[in-house]
Amino acid sequence: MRVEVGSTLWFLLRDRAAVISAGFLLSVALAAVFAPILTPYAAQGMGDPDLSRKFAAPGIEHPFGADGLGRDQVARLMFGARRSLSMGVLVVVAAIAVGTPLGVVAGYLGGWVDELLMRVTDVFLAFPPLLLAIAIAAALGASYVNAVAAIAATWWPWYARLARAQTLSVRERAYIEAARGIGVRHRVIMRRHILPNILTPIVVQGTLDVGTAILVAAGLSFIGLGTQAPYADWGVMISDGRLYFLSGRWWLSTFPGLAIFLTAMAFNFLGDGVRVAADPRLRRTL
Amino acid sequence: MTAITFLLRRLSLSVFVFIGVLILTFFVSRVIPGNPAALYAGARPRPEQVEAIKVKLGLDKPLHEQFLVYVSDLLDGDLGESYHSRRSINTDLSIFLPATLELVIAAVFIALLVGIPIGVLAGAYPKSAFDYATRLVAIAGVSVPSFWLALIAQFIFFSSLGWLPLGGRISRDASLFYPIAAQTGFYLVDAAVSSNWDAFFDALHHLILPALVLSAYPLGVAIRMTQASMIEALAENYITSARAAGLSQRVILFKLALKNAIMPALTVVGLSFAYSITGAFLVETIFSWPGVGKYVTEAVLNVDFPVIIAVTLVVTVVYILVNLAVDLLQALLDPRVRLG
Amino acid sequence: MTPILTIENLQVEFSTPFGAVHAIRGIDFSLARGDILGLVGETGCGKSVTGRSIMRLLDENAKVSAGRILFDGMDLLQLTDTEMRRIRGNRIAMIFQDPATSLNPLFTIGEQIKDVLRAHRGSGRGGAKALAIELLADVGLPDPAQMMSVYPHQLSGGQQQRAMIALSLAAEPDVIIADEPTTALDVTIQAQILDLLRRLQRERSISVIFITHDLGIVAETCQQVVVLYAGRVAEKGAVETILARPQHPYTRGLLAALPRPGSRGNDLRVIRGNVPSGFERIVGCAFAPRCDYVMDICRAQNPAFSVIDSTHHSACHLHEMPANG
Amino acid sequence: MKRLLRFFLVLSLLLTPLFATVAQERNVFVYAHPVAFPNLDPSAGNSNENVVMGNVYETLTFYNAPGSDEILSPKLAESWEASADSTTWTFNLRDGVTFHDGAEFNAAAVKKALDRTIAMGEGSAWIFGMIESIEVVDDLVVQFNLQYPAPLDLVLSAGYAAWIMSPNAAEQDSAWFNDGNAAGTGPYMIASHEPSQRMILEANPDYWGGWDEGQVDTIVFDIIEDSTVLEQEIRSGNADFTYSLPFDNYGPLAEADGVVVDVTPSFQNLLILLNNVKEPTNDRLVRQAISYAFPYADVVASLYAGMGTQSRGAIPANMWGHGDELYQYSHDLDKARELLAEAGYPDGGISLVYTHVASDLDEQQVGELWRASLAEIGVELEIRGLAWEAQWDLAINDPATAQDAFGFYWWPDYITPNSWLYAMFRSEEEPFFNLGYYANPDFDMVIDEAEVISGTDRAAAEAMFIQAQAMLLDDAAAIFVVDLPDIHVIRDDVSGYVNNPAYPHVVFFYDLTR
Repeated sequence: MRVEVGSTLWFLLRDRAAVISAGFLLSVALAAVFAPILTPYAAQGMGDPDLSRKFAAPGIEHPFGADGLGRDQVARLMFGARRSLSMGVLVVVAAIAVGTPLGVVAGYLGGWVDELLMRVTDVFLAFPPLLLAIAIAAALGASYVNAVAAIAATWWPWYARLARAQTLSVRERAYIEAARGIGVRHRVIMRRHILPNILTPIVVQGTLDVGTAILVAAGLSFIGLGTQAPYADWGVMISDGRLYFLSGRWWLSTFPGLAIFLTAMAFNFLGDGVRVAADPRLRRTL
Repeated sequence: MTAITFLLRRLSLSVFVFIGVLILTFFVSRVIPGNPAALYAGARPRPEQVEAIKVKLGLDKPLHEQFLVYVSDLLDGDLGESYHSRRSINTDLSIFLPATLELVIAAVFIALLVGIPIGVLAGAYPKSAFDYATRLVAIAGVSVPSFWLALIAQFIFFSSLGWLPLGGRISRDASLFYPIAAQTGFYLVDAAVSSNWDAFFDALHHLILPALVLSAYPLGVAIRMTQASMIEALAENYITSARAAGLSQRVILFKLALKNAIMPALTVVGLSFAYSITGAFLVETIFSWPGVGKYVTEAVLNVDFPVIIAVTLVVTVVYILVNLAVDLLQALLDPRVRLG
Repeated sequence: MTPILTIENLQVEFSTPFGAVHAIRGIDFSLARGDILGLVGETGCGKSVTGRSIMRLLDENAKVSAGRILFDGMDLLQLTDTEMRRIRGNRIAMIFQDPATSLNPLFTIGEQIKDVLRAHRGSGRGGAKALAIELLADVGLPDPAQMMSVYPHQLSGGQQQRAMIALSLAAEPDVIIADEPTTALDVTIQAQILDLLRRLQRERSISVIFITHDLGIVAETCQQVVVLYAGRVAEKGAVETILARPQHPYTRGLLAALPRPGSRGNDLRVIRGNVPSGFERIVGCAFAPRCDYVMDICRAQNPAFSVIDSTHHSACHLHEMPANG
Repeated sequence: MKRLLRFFLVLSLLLTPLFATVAQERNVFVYAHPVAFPNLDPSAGNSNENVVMGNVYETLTFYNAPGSDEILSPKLAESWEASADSTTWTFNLRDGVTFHDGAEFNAAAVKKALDRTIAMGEGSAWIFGMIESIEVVDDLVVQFNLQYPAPLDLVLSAGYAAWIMSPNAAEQDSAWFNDGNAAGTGPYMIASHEPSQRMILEANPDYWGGWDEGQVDTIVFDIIEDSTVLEQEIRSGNADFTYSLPFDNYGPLAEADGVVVDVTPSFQNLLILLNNVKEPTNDRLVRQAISYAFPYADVVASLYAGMGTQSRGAIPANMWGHGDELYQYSHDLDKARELLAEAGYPDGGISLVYTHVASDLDEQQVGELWRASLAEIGVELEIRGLAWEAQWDLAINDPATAQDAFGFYWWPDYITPNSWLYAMFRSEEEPFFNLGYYANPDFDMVIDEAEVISGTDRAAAEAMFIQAQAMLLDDAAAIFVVDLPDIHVIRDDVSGYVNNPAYPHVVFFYDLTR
């Protein structure tokens, strides 16, 4: 399934929800990148307290209020976006980077290599997803990087499966048979001929997965296995605010939760759009 | 393929998966930094106590020996004891697992009860306003962080409206004055079979909010899957022939098409069941729901690895069984798959 | 005697992302009571669309842009959905090409027949069952009582089509539209099914529209025939006249392509050239580009019907030529 | 079946009001308890199950709440005396006391109970390390022979390990107790136990102290780990007592109707052990500098909502061994810079690691405030949340790879200054809780001597313990952050409640009326 980028883009642009979502994600990403310029409270975004503003309610100065150490929540959200967004993306990228080569090898070589790799993915897929991530994150120690590694460790088998299935479908094509016939080495065939041909569905799946990855990462952070103080991601912010949520300080958890919710939704709409636009059979449902 | 060979093949694969999960969990949990003997010894142990416990628990032995001991205990059906509470994990799980399953089953049940009809209608009327609204709901369902939704739900239904309790599985009054005689550990079932209706409604009252929150994800999945398979089913020739025979829209959608559409949707139930168990891990903590999720979350914070391993194994078994059940159900629903 | 079904100037369009497709560009014909009318033409000529237009079972992106379909004094196109539902299966039933996919794989034959009976007869349980068994016997299925609890995949192709026919007969309709009912079947089975259809049509005095691409079947089965080309009627009339004296060059082409008796004929594309696509705006006669007798007028003006005799009409400019009178 | 069902439905509806009246006759007190009871074995438990122990079992002596004339008062022992060298202690036991299982309380029972605890050697049993033997002198007289002088009366008042259980129960293993069985002499008995969820205690009608009108007779412990739920329970009146809410929520809560927020000093404090071995905190000047860079006032005022007090030395105020005159570090960045420069770091340029218990937001925020302050003198602080055992493991494995600063709560097993000083600061071959690797022979000598005389000359011992703390402050061995308050929330229609920090978060329900 090799798809022209141009026509995919054309169909994608017809999906209004996907376009709005892309716009939203772009602005969140820009806010994250340019946070130091965009907010007057950059230092607070990085963790510096201002106890005089402790638990300031939402108002003109702090539209989303301030947290228990008096830090502006808008700034915290912008700096938190750096971590939350990048965690979601990195998880998917790492999972693809690990899963795809394994899947290609399994699908291309077949035999016992295939059998072994597929049984290993069976094992990983039998875990309830968050549980394994929790165990791994606990084993590695709580940190941003380890959280990414832990989630990616639970995610790669999906891509291995997908890559394997795609490899099986292109393996028998004439040009690959031909390449094999003239003695091109397996590694070269896999890298030069198979990989480029199976990338589209993997990228589509990846777009669909980022939203879920952000949710899982937020879950890990929520139970304290993600980003560490003084930095915060959105999951940490919900967790910190929860203690005060029903005691009148509703703004602490509400806004970071909304941020996760809207971002995950945007990724899902975008992923959905990409999936439909890249698949000629689905396009008519547009 | 007959039922027996089908089952045998699936079971042997499951056994392999189980062994893999066991090995993986065991070794991952043993590299967790921390000092399990110190944990077992309780608050602020003395060095000699820690040493004694290390020997008692066999933690001084090489890892592969520890593993063999664990496996032989496991074959006896013994999941070991918690290093934190020192309680038998079998006993703990006999309380916590039914609590989680009750919650997850309720959530998946709600998701299917609501999601399937919505998915059917959205699939029947593509590009209608209802279809678009449904897409929004479905995507919202799979995008909302469950732990955040739980907070918002508490804020609305407990703090603001006061309709539903904040957390717990049963009220204090119920457990004091009309306690449920534990049989299955599923409070609704236990209360119903003993005709303890006060306790039944009390338990139900406590179940609603966490179950609703937890149902968001499987609801989104159920809607999307049902919708997709409805669209596929409605394009089939037999639907055209049913229309040509003048059958009503209701019969066509909810009897003929649904039965065909439900099977792909059912496979996803297995998956969303697993996701819901995962979701329960976070939601249970917020609703003080005494289930496996809360149990394992605490175990992780305490590095209580016998509990971590046991929960992982048990939940994996539940997961495997659910998937097996879904496969069997599919086979039963589809006359084309012959069972024996 | 008034025809039971009359189609007047029916036009159907499909909307696609690439523009409108004209599937039917205005056709007229009528079905007499008790007749079997063959609707023939190549793939894409609009014969199936005509059948579905009558049942109002067109896809969502299709719309009837003009015309009337008169049935028993009503214009079917004007009925509400509920009224139309009471017509379908009950007054006009349909048999499809592929019985394997047209029967619901997850329900027993009995259940599917009972669904139809319930929809139109509201019969009590016992009554419905007895009626259904009777129907299954009537369509020649062996051991009809046991057939009730059988799933479609357990039947052979011919049995499936018999079940399908039983289903369509369940509510005792006045008209049956049979859309290539034998195409997917073996030749021997094909003959059996045709016999069955003819017998049932006679016994129950049902009017049938028989959609097919096979003039051989038309010859054996039908009394009337309508030849469609590119969404228009090329020629229509009594079967014996048209087969004996085809007037339209297209019909002649079709007949020439007809295989000898005994061999299986489903490849009609021996006429050179291609059927015009639905996207094209057709000026003049649609068949002109492929016609051996094409004249200048054919490319400019759509021919009107010439009355060959009271039962025989043909749309061709040739008939207007005195020399060819 | 259906009729049967309906019959039960009607029956249960009819009975509901009946149950309600029963409920009114009982005097129920609900303790919304923030943690589960880890180990209900009275010999082994040394954690939050103490609230159950303290009401089901009793000790020989009782440590009075601060403000009493005497430190100790009699409980199961009516009187006691020590030999002149305080190595032999004789306790005269209360007469006419029976255990819940009907067994008689006597000297043999005391010996059997404490022998069990010592033999098991779990939990806090090490506090009996000085006991050589226990002798039954008489039916109601028991004598303890010690290996070395020790304040055994204090030891036997401990809130852990010092409970006396019935001789029958003493033959059971821990599992038996953890299944919810118990047999003590206390005013309450365990009526039901759903682990990690709920425990119900009922009055022991035969309690030796007797019963009066208005005393609470039914105790419900609801285990609620979530502070939000705890807060709502006490607010709504669903619960009568709780603690462990976020400090910032007590202020608004105190204004709610029907609720009293009871704030008293505790015997628990928070300190940050500094690594005395590893660069750069092995330099006393650096340790002093970062001690001056700690925002004490902000931490106390903001994180503890003004309810705690900055520590003065290691021993909390209100406890014996606390020195009112000891030096107190203050937040003084100029001085900190000066000291850093003197140590050879004029522009800072130091990176340190601070570890805390991952789930403890207070400890985390202590780190965050400290980090911001340290940043101003050029010191970078990494804050790392870990499980407690992981944090501890990191510290004891190798001082060279250990954290530089270790957030640590401490409370005494029995009430002696040496609980802090010996455990956290005495030099050891293999440190166990001396997680900052502090090693000072002078300090060791002083506290060892003080310990020996603390059984006989408590005043002299106290002076020496204070002197030892002065050494710690001079060496800046640790940052003594805050003496924590005990904050308990109780419904205002309950009277008789007094917090006793010697038994943390234990409510002696027998004293309550309503």
